[in-house]
Amino acid sequence: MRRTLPATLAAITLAGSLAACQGGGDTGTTTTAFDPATCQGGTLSVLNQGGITHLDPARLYTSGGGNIPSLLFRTLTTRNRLAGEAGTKPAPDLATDLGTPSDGAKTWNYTLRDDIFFEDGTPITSADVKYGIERSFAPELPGGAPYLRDWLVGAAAYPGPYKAPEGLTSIETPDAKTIIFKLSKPEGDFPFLATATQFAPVPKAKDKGADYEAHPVSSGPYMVEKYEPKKTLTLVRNPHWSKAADTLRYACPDRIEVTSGLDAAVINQRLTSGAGQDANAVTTDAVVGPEQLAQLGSGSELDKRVARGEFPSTTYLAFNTKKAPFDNPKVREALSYAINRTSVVNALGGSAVVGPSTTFLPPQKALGYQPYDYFPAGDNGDPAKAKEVLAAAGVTNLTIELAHQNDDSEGIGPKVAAAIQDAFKQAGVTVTLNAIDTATYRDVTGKPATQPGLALATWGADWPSGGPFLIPIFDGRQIITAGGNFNQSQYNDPAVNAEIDAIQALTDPAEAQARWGALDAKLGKLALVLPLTHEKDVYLYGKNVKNAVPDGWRGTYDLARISVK
Amino acid sequence: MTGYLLRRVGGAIVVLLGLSIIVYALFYLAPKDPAILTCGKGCTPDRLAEVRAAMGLDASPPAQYWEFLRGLFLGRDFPAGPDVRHCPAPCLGYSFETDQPVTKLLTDRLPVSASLAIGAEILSLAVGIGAGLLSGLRRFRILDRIVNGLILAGYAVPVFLVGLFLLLLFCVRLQWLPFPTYVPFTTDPAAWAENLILPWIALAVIQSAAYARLTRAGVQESLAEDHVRTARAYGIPEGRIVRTRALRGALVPLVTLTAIDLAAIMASAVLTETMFGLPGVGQLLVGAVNQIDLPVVVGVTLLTGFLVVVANAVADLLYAAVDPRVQLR
Amino acid sequence: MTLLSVRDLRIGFGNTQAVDGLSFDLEAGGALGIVGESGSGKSATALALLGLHGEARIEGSIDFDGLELTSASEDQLRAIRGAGIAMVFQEPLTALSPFHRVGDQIAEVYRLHTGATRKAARERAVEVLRQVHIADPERRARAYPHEFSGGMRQRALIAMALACNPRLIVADEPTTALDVTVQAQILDLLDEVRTATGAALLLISHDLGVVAGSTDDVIVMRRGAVVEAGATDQVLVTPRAAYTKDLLAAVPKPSPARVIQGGPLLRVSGVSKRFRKFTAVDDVTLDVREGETLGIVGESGAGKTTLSRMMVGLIPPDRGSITLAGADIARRRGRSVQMVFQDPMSSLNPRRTVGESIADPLRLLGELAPRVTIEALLVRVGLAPSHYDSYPHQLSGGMRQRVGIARALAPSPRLIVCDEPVSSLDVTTQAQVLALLEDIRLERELTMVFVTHDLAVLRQIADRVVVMHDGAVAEMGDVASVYDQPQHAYTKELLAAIPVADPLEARRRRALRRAGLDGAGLDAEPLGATQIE
Amino acid sequence: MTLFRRLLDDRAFLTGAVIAGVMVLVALFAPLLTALAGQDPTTFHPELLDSARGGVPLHGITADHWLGVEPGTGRDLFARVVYGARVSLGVAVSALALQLLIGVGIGVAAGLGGRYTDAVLSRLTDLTLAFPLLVLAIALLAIVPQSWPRPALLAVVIALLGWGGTARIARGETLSLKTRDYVSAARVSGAGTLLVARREILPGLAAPVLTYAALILPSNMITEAGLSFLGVGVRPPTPSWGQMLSSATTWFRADPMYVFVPGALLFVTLLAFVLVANGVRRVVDPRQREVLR
Repeated sequence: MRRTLPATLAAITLAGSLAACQGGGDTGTTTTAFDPATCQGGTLSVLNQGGITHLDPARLYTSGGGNIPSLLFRTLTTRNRLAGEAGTKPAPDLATDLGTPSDGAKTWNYTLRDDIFFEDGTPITSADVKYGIERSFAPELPGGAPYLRDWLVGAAAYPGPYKAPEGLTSIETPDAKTIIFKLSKPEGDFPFLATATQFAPVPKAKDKGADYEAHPVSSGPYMVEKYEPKKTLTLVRNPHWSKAADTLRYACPDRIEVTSGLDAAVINQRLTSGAGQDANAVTTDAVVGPEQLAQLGSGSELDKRVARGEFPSTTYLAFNTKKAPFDNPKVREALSYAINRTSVVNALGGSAVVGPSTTFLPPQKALGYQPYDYFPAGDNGDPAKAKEVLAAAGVTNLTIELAHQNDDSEGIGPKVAAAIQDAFKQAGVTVTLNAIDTATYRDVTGKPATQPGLALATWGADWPSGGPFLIPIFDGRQIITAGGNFNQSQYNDPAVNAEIDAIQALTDPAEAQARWGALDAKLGKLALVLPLTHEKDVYLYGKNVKNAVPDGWRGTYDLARISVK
Repeated sequence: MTGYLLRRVGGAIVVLLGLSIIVYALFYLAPKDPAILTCGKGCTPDRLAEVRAAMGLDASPPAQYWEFLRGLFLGRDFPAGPDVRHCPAPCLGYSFETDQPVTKLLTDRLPVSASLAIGAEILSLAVGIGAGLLSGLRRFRILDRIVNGLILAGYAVPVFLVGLFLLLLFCVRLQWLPFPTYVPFTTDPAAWAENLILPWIALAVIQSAAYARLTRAGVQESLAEDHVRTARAYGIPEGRIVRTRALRGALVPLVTLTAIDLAAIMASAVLTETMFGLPGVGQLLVGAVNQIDLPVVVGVTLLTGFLVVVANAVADLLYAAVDPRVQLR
Repeated sequence: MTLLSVRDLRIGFGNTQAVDGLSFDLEAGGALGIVGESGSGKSATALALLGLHGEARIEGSIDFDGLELTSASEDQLRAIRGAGIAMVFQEPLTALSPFHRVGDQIAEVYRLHTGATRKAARERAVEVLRQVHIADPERRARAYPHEFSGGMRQRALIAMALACNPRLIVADEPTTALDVTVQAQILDLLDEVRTATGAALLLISHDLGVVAGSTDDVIVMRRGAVVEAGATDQVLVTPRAAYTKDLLAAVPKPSPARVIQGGPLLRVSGVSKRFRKFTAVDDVTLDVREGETLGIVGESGAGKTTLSRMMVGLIPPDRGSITLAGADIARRRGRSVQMVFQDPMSSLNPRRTVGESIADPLRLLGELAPRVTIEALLVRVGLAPSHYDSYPHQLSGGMRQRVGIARALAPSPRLIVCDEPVSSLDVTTQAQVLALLEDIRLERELTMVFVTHDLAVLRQIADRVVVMHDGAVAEMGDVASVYDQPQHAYTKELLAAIPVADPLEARRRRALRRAGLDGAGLDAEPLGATQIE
Repeated sequence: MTLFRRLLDDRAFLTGAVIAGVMVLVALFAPLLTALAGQDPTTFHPELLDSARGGVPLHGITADHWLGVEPGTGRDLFARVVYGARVSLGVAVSALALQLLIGVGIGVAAGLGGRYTDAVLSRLTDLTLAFPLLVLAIALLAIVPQSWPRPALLAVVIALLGWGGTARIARGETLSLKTRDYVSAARVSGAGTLLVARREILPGLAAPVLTYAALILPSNMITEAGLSFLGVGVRPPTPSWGQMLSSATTWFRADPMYVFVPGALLFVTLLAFVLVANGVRRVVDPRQREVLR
């Protein structure tokens, strides 16, 4: 059966900070003349809000290997750890290159490097990579991204190596250095997917199933010394990792200590004052709060300790176009005029950390962003125009219900809902709020049978490309009635579906970007969704921290390159 | 005494079983599926069914409860990859969220809650008994008034308000103390105390009010009793009367209350733990409830119940110890 | 030699004058009784002697062995307390600290005043316990007060009083809370101790019978003032003051015997009742005859209250049957049987008017506007019709008991069970209420069951007597035969213990008791402790 | 009425009563008051916020906004605390009413019932008393559907878990009243259990239960505020003091006013009710033991 292509957003509750798929930095501080050769030493502290709930590569849902996991796990490819545009591209990691496609991008062939070892000195083989991928299919190890089940031939029904030890036939390992993937359709984005932790090697002899994550076998520069879920993770150097074999990870600190479960305000306070070990501290998930924002931009000392990045994500209102009154395009347009994006921005933390969006694609070139604003609402909405549109359409006394999560942890909770309620009230539209438990929110909104007419939603890129951003939301063949549906507008236009297929067959990224952008602009005219904001990230780091450069993929600085010497 | 203990234990088992049944029932009545969370984003119905089966959620609720009970007394095996993993009795299962044994989660959290509870109790008792005694003896009118006011204020402030105020004052304005993070006593006793002092004070502000009230009432009541009059009539000095008789009388309700409060803080200082970011049992529960982490919720509830039951028994024993008139049967 | 000399003592609390000009002398080794009803100021006097009057204002002079106590320093007073003047209080249940062992409490006092070693003090405690006839004093010294019976506790208090060889023992209502047989024992003990140690005794009581046999001189007080004072023999035999005469007259006297012809109205056959492990009533069989007054007498724990409540159907018996005119009592509640209760405080709902309380049974019987009937009833029991709208707290104890009688009469019952109806009233009020009951009984030809611990009261009012002991009937018969020729040993003991106001008779009875009993039957019954379940 | 006069002589009680009365009036006339201020509790004012600094208010107290505006939304603080009083008091009072109903019902039933009825009901009461209310409330509130009306739900949950104290007092009082002779007298006269409960027991319960009730009212307010503070109680945009304090914790460095306003109001109101309760207790039942916690 066909599967959806879900993407993720920052710090979803399950994978916590490990799913640090923040990215797409375009600015960032310019630290000149950083020499990776002399950066060694010291202990880096990571102060985080979200706890690490899983450390098993099969169970992590991360983009580009995640921030902390990529210190432990090398994958076939990984994100190119650079600022800006360059950082949105994949780079070879365990493999010698980004992979060789054949059969119209339905077969991908990788060759492993020669100088790669597990933390116990055992050489890493293609069988280890294959086994790692197979594990992620086991129902005992849920949580990983679902792409592989969808893309690999015959994988949808594969129950994992514990029940089916014979393994997946669509992954071939003719020798210890070669691994070949057979896909069911062309996937030009395969090198992006190969950055996921499911592509990390797992030695079968060391696999303890659900208990493996207590001490996952490292292939990266660090290995686990101590791990307590949701509390602490201490990493020390892996003696069998060599810098020569891994040019992307600088691995400067000798030791990395992650503390999680802290309050965001406390983290920022500690980073600001930087007492003791806090001078060597960073955070990967606590965006600055108003107190620090007040000090920024005034030439204070804190200005020098700020990293700014942008992770491609959009918060939007999803219309169910199969339900009245949202089947009426004029109603959707009127609401698009009425929206007060400043209120929404403020509800989410102010203009420093989110920006208003009139497009569905966030403003990253890698995704193919093209600006448009078909229903200009200005900063504070245009209720008069909205009323006018409604009146012209003969709609009066409009009362609608808005579904939202019951807490603000994912930014689509009561705060934003209240802001939207107020904005629509100015246009004479009465909004009643329908809070749905955060834990079941996606289940309710993901089944067309239970999907509300209007729901707050958010979408982030699993990798920086237009495809994973637009396909799940607008491809009519992705409407899944059994659950897990993300095409909430339930929009199905054969022409659009055909265009998606055409872009996916393209091999030139630049050409693909332009076509994705054009498609977004075309869909925007239909007001199928009401884009609200996109994410901007402002992170502080400690006084001693050097080379805190946000990469273009996830919008946060890369721990593998930070130095506290 | 033996009969008393036997009945106590029997009663405790009934209470705990009842509690676990209620929690199970509530969670299966609630329209929520923990497998959805575990399965993660973009989970298909097929995959969801597999995950649900792997979590043992496909069986009927009574069957699941039966398995849970068996695990509690006999231990239990869980399928988990290449081998089964054995969870020895008393097995509370594995957390849906982090896959850790619930017993380990509880034993990890308990020291935090115990540190909070014990420190807060000691502080509350010292302040409460002192204030209550001073005002109960009515040596200084003005003091009586002040204590009275404090008692009322202690009644009227919610713990999070005290906590907020303390944080604002000591961590933000004065910067005398760090923002509390839990440091185990065994790691660094000084840091342990330094980080816990604010939560202790916050709890003590409220708790000591109750103790002061109780001490004052107990002292005043004891002093009005006939046997105190007898002691006075036989020339026993007032100080000695207060020490050996009045305080003794006030102690009786106080010790029972202390035992119960200790358990209550350990089990349910949710607000204090949230306010000060302490990873205690209360926080564990709040997180587990939000994540529909049934094994953890059941585990915490049982632990809470266990603590309360034990505290009540201890209170009775203490009661019998401080008051010779009381016999346990 | 005068040991204690009180001159013109005045004690005031706020606006009330508790004691108003009291003077007396007490010789060393002498015994003085102070008698008065509640509120006469006798307890305030006792406390003032030790400087324990608290907030009260005190004027006049108290001279104890050459020391002026009203102006003595706290240290001087503390030295006197226990060592010079020792107090024995009314409530043995609460007068000892529940947290400390009896021996330790006595030893503490002894050490405090003599500076003796711990060991010597412990030995002294055992010695005085032995002196007050506590069996096995070494073991008992290690017991807690709650492990003692009421009588033993009072003995322990007397032992404590003896510990430091005081010159004066003040006993403030020392027997009020005790059963009549125990009361006799304690009074005998006080008398014995006085002779043995040479300490003077100041005995305070509301009961003329208590002071009659134990004192040389007596003072009768009323509302803080002395009514009459003099030698006990003279005051109690030939009183001069009208109030003393009233007091003496109020002491119940035997009444002439009546002949009862009625058949059995209420039949109690083979009735038992247990409360947990305690058997309250054990296989009791008796009849109440139509028109008679049946007295039930016994000490606390004898089961008389349980029996009386079963008689009106409030408590179902475990075994046996109770029938009224042939029908089970449980089905006859309301119309045929009524009850008058002991405590006038608790027998009326404090939140309802007197009239409303009386109206209830009438309403239940279908009378919709009972006000007129009730007002007539109120007048009959000696109250005013306007009392219909009074609340119980606005009435005195005697008036409340009259309301209780009116309520019992309201549904025109055939049988009234009175459970200790006068025992919480002052002597004078007691006499009035008894007279009222007797009048009404005659007037309405009622059958009556009268439950009491007071043999004297019963002799005045009852036709037949049932003596209960440990839940069973010890003896049953006509008043005259039971009182004059008691058959059962327990009945004899009870009769010998009745306090009498005649000093000569009191002394004669004491001599009898000394000869016959001498310390027998003093051992403690085990008492229940608070139980936690 | 001497009781009344004694209450009027109690200065602390009077102060408390006046403040509590004012708060009740404020809650009752919230729409009127906010209309007077020309504001309402839900209108956003993004123009009054500094969006670049996270949304802190640009101004403090102004002529339009008597207590300033809420950071992040710009909603009028005065209007929100006034409406918050409605929720806080409303939830506390309705929970109290339910608690009294359940508690007195169960307590009297246990007191008058047979040995087994009493045993079962008393154990049940002990259970609800022994178990930490907050923990159970969190669990309960988390599993009920989010669409149910929260304030009503809060009142029900607080009441369902908090009737134990009332029941215990009612039972103890009933047991003691039951042995009073006037109850026996009524029964001798043929009154049934229901009649005895209504005529003889319930009037006697009024004083101790109401004295206790006066203290559970502030305690209910604290519970409501605590639950809302934890995020399982009242949700925005419905204002409640606890929920406002909850959002204020992230602002308490950047905008202390936002903490101060609901915090001070909550404290003063609670104190007022405690003073009232204390006064009532002292007057109605001076010898009642201080079992109230």
